[in-house]
Amino acid sequence: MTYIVKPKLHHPSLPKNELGLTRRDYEGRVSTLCAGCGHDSISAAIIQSAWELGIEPHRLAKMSGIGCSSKTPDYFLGQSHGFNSVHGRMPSVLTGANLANRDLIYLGVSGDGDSASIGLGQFAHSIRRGVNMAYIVENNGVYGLTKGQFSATSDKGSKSKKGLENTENGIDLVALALQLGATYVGRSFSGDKEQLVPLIKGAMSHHGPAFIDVISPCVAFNNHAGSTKSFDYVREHNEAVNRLDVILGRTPITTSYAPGEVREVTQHDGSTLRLRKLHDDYDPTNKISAANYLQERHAQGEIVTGLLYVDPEATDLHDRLETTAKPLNRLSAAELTPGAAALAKINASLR
Amino acid sequence: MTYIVKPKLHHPSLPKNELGLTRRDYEGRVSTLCAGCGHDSISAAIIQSAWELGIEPHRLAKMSGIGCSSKTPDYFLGQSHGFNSVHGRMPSVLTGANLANRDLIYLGVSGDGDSASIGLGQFAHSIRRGVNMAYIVENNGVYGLTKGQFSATSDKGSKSKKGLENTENGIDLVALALQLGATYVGRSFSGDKEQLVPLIKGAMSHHGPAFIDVISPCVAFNNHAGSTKSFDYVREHNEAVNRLDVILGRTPITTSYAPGEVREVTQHDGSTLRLRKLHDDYDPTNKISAANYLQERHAQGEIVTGLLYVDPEATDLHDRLETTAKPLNRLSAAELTPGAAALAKINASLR
Amino acid sequence: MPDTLSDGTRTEASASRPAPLVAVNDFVVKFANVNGSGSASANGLFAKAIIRMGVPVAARNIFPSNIQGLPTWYEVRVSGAGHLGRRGGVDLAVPLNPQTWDDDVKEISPGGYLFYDSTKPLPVSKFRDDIHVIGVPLTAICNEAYKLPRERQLFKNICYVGALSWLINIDPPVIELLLHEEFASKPKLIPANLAAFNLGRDWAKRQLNPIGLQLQTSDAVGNRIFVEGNAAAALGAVYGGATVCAWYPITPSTSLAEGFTSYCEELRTDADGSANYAIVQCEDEIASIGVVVGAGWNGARAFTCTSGPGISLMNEFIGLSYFAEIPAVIFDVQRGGPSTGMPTRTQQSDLLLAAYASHGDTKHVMLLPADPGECFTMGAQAFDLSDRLQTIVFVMLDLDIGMQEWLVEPFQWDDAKQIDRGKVMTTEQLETGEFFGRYTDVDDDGIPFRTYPGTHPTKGAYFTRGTSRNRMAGYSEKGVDYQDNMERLLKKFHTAATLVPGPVLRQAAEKTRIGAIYFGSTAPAMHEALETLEAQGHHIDALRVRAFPFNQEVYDFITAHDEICVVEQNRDAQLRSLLMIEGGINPARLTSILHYDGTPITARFLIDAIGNRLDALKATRQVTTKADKQ
Amino acid sequence: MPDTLSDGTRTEASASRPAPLVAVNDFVVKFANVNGSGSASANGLFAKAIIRMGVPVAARNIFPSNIQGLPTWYEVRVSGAGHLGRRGGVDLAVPLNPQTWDDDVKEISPGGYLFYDSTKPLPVSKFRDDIHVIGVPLTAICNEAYKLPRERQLFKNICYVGALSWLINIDPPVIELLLHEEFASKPKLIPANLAAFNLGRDWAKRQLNPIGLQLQTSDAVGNRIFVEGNAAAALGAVYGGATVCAWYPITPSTSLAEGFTSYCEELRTDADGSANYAIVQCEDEIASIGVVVGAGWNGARAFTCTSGPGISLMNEFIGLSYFAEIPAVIFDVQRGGPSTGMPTRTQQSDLLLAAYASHGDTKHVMLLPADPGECFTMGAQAFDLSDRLQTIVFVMLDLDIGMQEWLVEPFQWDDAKQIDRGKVMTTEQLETGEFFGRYTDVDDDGIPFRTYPGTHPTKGAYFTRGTSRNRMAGYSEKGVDYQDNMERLLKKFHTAATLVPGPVLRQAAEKTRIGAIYFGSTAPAMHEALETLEAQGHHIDALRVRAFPFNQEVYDFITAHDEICVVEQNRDAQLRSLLMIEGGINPARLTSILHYDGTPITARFLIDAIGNRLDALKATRQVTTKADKQ
Ligand SMILES: Cc1ncc(C[n+]2csc(CCOP(=O)(O)OP(=O)(O)O)c2C)c(N)n1
Ligand SMILES: Cc1ncc(C[n+]2csc(CCOP(=O)(O)OP(=O)(O)O)c2C)c(N)n1
Ligand code: SF4
Ligand code: SF4
Ligand SMILES: [Mg+2]
Ligand SMILES: [Mg+2]
Repeated sequence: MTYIVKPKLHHPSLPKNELGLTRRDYEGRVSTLCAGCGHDSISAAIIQSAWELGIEPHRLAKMSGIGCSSKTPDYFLGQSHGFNSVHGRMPSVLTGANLANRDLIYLGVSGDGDSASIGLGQFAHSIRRGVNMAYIVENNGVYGLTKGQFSATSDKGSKSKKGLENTENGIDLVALALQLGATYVGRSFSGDKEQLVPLIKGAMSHHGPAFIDVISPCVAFNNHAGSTKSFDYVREHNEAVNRLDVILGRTPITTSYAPGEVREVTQHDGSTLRLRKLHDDYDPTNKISAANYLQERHAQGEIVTGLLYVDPEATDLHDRLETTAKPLNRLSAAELTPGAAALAKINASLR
Repeated sequence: MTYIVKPKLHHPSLPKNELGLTRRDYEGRVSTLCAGCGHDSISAAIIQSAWELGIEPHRLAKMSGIGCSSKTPDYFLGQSHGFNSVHGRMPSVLTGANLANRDLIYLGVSGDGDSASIGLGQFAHSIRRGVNMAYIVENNGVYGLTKGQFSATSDKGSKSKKGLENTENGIDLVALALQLGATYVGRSFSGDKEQLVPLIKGAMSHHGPAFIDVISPCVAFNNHAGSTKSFDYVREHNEAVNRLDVILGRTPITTSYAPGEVREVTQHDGSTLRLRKLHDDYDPTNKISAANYLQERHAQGEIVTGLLYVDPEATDLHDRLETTAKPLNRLSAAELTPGAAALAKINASLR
Repeated sequence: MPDTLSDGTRTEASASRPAPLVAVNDFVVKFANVNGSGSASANGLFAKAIIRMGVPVAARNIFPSNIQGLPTWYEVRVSGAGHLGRRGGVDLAVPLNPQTWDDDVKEISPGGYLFYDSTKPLPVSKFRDDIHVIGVPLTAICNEAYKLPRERQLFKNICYVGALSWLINIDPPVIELLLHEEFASKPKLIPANLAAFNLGRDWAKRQLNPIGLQLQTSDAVGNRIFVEGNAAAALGAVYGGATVCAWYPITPSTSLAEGFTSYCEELRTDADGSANYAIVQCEDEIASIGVVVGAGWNGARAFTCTSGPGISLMNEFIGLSYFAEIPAVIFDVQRGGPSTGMPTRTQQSDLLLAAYASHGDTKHVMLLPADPGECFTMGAQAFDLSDRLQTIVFVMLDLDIGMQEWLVEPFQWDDAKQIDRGKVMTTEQLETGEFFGRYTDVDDDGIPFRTYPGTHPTKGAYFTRGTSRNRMAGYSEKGVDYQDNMERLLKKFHTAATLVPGPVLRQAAEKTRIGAIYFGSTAPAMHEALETLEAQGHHIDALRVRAFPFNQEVYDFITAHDEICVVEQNRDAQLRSLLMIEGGINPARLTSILHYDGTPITARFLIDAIGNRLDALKATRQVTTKADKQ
Repeated sequence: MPDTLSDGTRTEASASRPAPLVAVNDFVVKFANVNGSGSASANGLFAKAIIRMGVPVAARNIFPSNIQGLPTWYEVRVSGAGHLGRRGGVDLAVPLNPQTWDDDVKEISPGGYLFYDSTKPLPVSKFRDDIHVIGVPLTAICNEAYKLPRERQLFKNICYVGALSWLINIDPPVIELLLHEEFASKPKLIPANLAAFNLGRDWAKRQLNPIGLQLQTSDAVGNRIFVEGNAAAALGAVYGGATVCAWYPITPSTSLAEGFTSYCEELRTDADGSANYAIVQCEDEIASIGVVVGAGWNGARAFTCTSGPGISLMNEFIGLSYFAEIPAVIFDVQRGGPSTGMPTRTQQSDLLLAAYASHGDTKHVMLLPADPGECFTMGAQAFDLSDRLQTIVFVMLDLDIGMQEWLVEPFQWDDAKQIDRGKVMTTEQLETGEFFGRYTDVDDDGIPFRTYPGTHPTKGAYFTRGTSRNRMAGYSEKGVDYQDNMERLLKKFHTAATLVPGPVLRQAAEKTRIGAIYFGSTAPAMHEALETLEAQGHHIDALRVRAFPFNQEVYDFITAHDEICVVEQNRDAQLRSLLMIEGGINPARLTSILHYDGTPITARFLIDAIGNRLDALKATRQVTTKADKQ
């Protein structure tokens, strides 16, 4: 696979971010996942991303469903409120939280069973509804917490640890997210932090439904030969279409690139997504051609990764509902209750 | 829109089919739907299809969810068992019925609310599981039975009867069905019986998950100007890619066509799908290019209809499960109960 | 007598024919129509006109689960005495739907009246000789007056209102006024409708005499309003400060969400058009309650409205709300169950499910409004209770309350009233280092403190989960932590019993050891029945229960009586079960009076059922419209 | 005494130190490990060895909701007398997990034994001076013997079994035999494991004397089998003729579906490899029950297995099965609720939900197996009942029965037994024109006839719906049709009470007015408690309820006693509620004995709770491990 040069920001010699916080301030409780579980690497990438973006931990809410993946919000951002809800329903819970207070950043963490099996409906509808969120699926192709049954993203023909072959068509969440109107779509690999961190940063600074499918091997139940979600398999078939840097509005753009090599997309919040192309024919702002490209490569057995689609003009559910700027959970009784006079009018209209 | 020449088979001068049954024998109770409802035309097309195929009515099972559309199985094939189950769950109920007896034909009738809103998950999973069925969605873009709220297939920007504009992305069930592995995918219009009947016949004779999205205007709540599911709108934007004849194995092929104009696909059961091309660049056996074509035309505001995809090599859930040929609901106690001797062995293994 | 009856025929007196019913401001009129035929507005006009004459009316629309072509009925109970429940029986029938003619005619009380469209003569066999028949050739009259089929159809409805206005003495000026109000926006329609009205009235005036059922202007209505429970509950939610509504359409709850939407557009929209609320029509009920729970967790007041099938689907989330202690409000507008059941019929049959919804040991708070007036007050109060108790609160309406217009006292609101957000730690409290343990019972009432996300940079964050945890919200699988938490939840439930609205007592004229317990839409019929029973010498203290858990007054009432009739509109005596389970009441003292065929309970049914019970004080376990062997 | 304890130290007698416990074939050993460390198989070997010596054992695995790294325990109750419930207390503790050391040591009964890895010395403060400490340097021994870390870790487990075998007298030959059986496929592992076993045994033999807890070969086990309830239920489903299984993974039910799968592969596969069954792992529980209902409607015997959260999600379909009368079987392997609760703990807290699941008036059949033996018989019987009654049947297991291995009598099957498909019209019956009305009560038992789709070309087809209908399955919104149907369903439920398995009576030695009612996994602890109480002079007639609805014997038993203790493993006394609701029992006569902290109930808890209750016959409503104020 094509590894990416470590971008400057990652250099460990920067112990504090602009808020004066260190990475430690973004950590959570000690993980209880299996040693080597891909999910723990994603937690680390989330910590890195939030730290680099200088997010105030308490201004972010962590939502999840049920599963090993859904346990992880307890293992990062300990100063953020977290909600480990019920299986497959994180999207609706996140939607409600977002409606209550549009000012926080909403990070949804889920698993492939949680989002593609029981939760497929909510996954799809939260995206088409345009909820402003960073939705990450930690995709290992199995139900980890219930000990390794195939999930809906497990590829047809992939073998279980017991040697059973999956006979059902695997669901490609990236293809569905595109189809359903996600305005920021990426795919990555838990083993590729350099690619993953900028993708998460971009998703967190995106205004609209941002979805990232992160292949995250389950070392306990799905990391054997014959599995299409094992570390080895993913490394061999990983095909990155671009590499991303997220540049916050404030940071000046220094490095210069050969023309054509770089594509810049400025988002609502002023942040800039700088994409270094790895495939000339790939345009991450053209949804239809992107979808087509993904299907063709998928048919070739490739796992296409990178920032696959972004719509810089994205809007969110609040824009569509024309919700007031002030968070709904902060409206005062005066703003909420029309009062006795208005009620008298209503009474009159009912006689 | 491009109207299709009435195929011979439709000629009313044939009062009885090979079983000696007339259309009347395929009718059901009197419809209680609104006069002019698109759904009633689909019921008529189903009656016509079953009659033309010479299906024994009692060898077909009618399954549905809840809604005006889901009421319709009561209005056709009165000699078939029918099951009007619960809202959005027809696919699982049909799957179970199919597992119990692989010898019947399963016709699933649903609505856009039933399949794309509450039922999206079951719609998706029944298709990826490969259930052998003819799945018809009577798509009017609204919840008819609950008086006209937008459904999930209602297009962004489409106007409600009260003038409200839909702000959510509409779900394209055809695109999803392709994505999820349906092996027979069509789209049609309740107002175009000539196109619809052969599509339904093809679906009923297909071995695998066959899906047809039938746009079926709701005259009570969604047939006004500004709606993208009204009779007028659909007529104007209907873009047929091909026209289909279904030829049963037995029937000899008589008429001759100019080379290239016709494409023939022979299915498992020996039936032949004869497709007359209306677009040279459209290949209904190439899933990826088909999907791409649909997306492009959809972006142009066109409603692409016809037989959009078919895989003649399709397999079904029973093939994957290697179920015995005899219907499970007919296995005898002897075939089901291993007996005391086998039990003694098991006991021994547990000491 | 001719072998068919036709125009204006008045059937002459016969041995068997009882004298015509005679009554002033006290009778029942029932219209039978086909749905989608436009009769609804005409029937509404009829009812509203009587109210405008100052005479109390209870109007009930009985409709099918269908959009067009099936039977509907509209029952207008006229009661100068102000009885707003169903009485039972029909004094004047207006059957305009051939499909249901036979049943409609059968229902008429002996001596009652049959008003019908006599355009084409009907065989005598279609009538009864113990009733009084009034034929008016509605179709003929309208076909003569109008060309367009649509017009003929529509105006026929106003036309029969005109004829009836003459027969029972409705003030024409009142009709004129109502038409002006209704068509204020399309004034062209006013004269047209008025003409149709007079068409019928004049024909009747020429051919017929007024009947024995007469209206007389009165002041019994006072300043009461005429409103549906769903609209009232929606308005209650607005006044209660609800900001997030997530819902999925289902009869009979749909109009509650739609009502909330229009009230918000009107009352909660800023000048610049921005909305101080968010309403999402979700993909299903599970998503709806999920959104509500998410919003409640994040400090907004949120609700969903649904009916039985929705409650069934919400079970898992209801358990999460209970166990993770997240405020949420559900309006359950009950319909006929089980399963899809009778979507357009009324019942009180979700009580048991709602009370103990979800797996494991759970108990939930329910409010039981009896009319649209209480839908408004409880609709607002539910949000205070839910925030205070940090748990789900059900408001249990039914189709009869939710979708029928009731005559109730005007809504009232005290501008001094404060919203109670319950126990929420502020930034200041956290800053000053006040103790915060998410699941710690600091006040010995079982209710812990919570924090809203985003309150403080370094304090007050906690992790919410549906799994067992300790008092500090840390994950724990220890039995002691689990049990400690479950006992606190039980204590909280007992606290709830002290906060919910208490029962309403209706004392008998004389001291008695006999009591009755009832709730919800049963109230008006029950009150009428109690009056009659009292007159018959049956003295009964009656208690209207308004919430679950039951507060002490309910148990005291039971202890204070030997024999208690529990009146419910369900098959399985669900309220009785709740009284036994929670109160440890001896079932032998609780007699069930059950009515559950989907039609609203009537005073006459109650008078019979309770009367019989009391006459023969046998210990039968249950009495229903038909014997029931449970 | 030294300030740290190390290898083989035997703490010498001290004033405060009670004499070492002495017992033969009657003690409790508890291992504490870390999950995923491979201790499970070693602990299993330990238990199995004792059984092979002919001494009855009850082994319980207490594990976390996690895959690797959290605490697990394995409790081995050795009982020559054959008591297979938990006794309570620990006589010999083997705490090998530092995370839980303190709690593990605290649990040891005074005079009991502590066996630990003494490789690195521990401060005295970590011990107690009222117990007897045995240190074995397990790590040191294995590090010396093995190079690879993995080997050192794995063999350490067998190594402590070796040491223990010397201390409590386990036959080495038995171990050898078991290792040969276990590693029959990989014989290389046999000597390796044997060596590790002897490594521990020899060290102990050199340094230590056997302790007071001793094993003696016996024949008390007889030909009993050692099996999990989930496997037994799965086998029951195979013998019951189930052909369709639709499921979704959830602890603790997963192994039931997996067991059904492997039994079917073994017993239901034709020579040509074709399957006489169909198993679908669905996308969720709603789809699972949907598949089951669809298959049941179409004449196959179908089931799903799940736990609390799944039941909550299935509520809507359960109501459809009840109202449309479609056979379906649900195995509910109960865990700690509410919500996600305690997924790896046991409870009996889904009773109330299952009994009345779904909105509207519903009542469902439940079977209540008490051990794997009944899981097999009831697992098969459920399908006959479900077909006969044409409704959903629940089989209520719990984690303690489902996921623990129990010693039970061998499974038995009578090859003469016929499958009862219930009332199904055949092609012949239809052909000969026999009357068929889908919802007509032809036999006055409330059970109508049905037809399978595809049976007859022109007769017997009907339309199934969850909406109200008449006796001929035609759509109807008429109140009389609805009520007629609901009353028949109630009658059918009463019929069910005559078909379900009756209760099992355990009479006291002397005539008594005191009774106890219990069910499910409580049985073995209850039996032990009853013996002890009897010895203490408390005579109690005990009735084990095996099904809902309750049949007459249950009510007769209650009437025959004045004071009845109802023993349950839930907080809210759910069985008691069902007895009150269905039987009209006066709650004052039913005292709840409740244990619900997620651990299996123990004999000692029951002896205390019931004993106290009887000693002071006060009318306290409930007794729990901690006072509970309900
Ligand atoms: C309603 C419900 N059904 C089933 C379960 C059991 N369960 C817990 S986690 C899980 C699957 C998790 O798989 P995935 O989302 O892929 O997460 P992973 O463990 O693989 O990271 C299941 C089925 C549950 N908790 N709730
Ligand atoms: C669980 C549940 N929720 C809601 C409803 C109410 N309901 C009945 S039909 C329907 C929508 C039907 O829409 P669609 O499937 O598009 O059918 P149409 O009437 O438009 O043909 C809804 C929401 C229900 N019956 N069950
Ligand atoms: S089981 Fe799999 S997914 Fe779960 S923690 Fe272990 S490795 Fe990770
Ligand atoms: S409401 Fe709409 S969908 Fe329903 S029957 Fe009428 S026209 Fe058809
Ligand atoms: Mg997974
Ligand atoms: Mg629709």
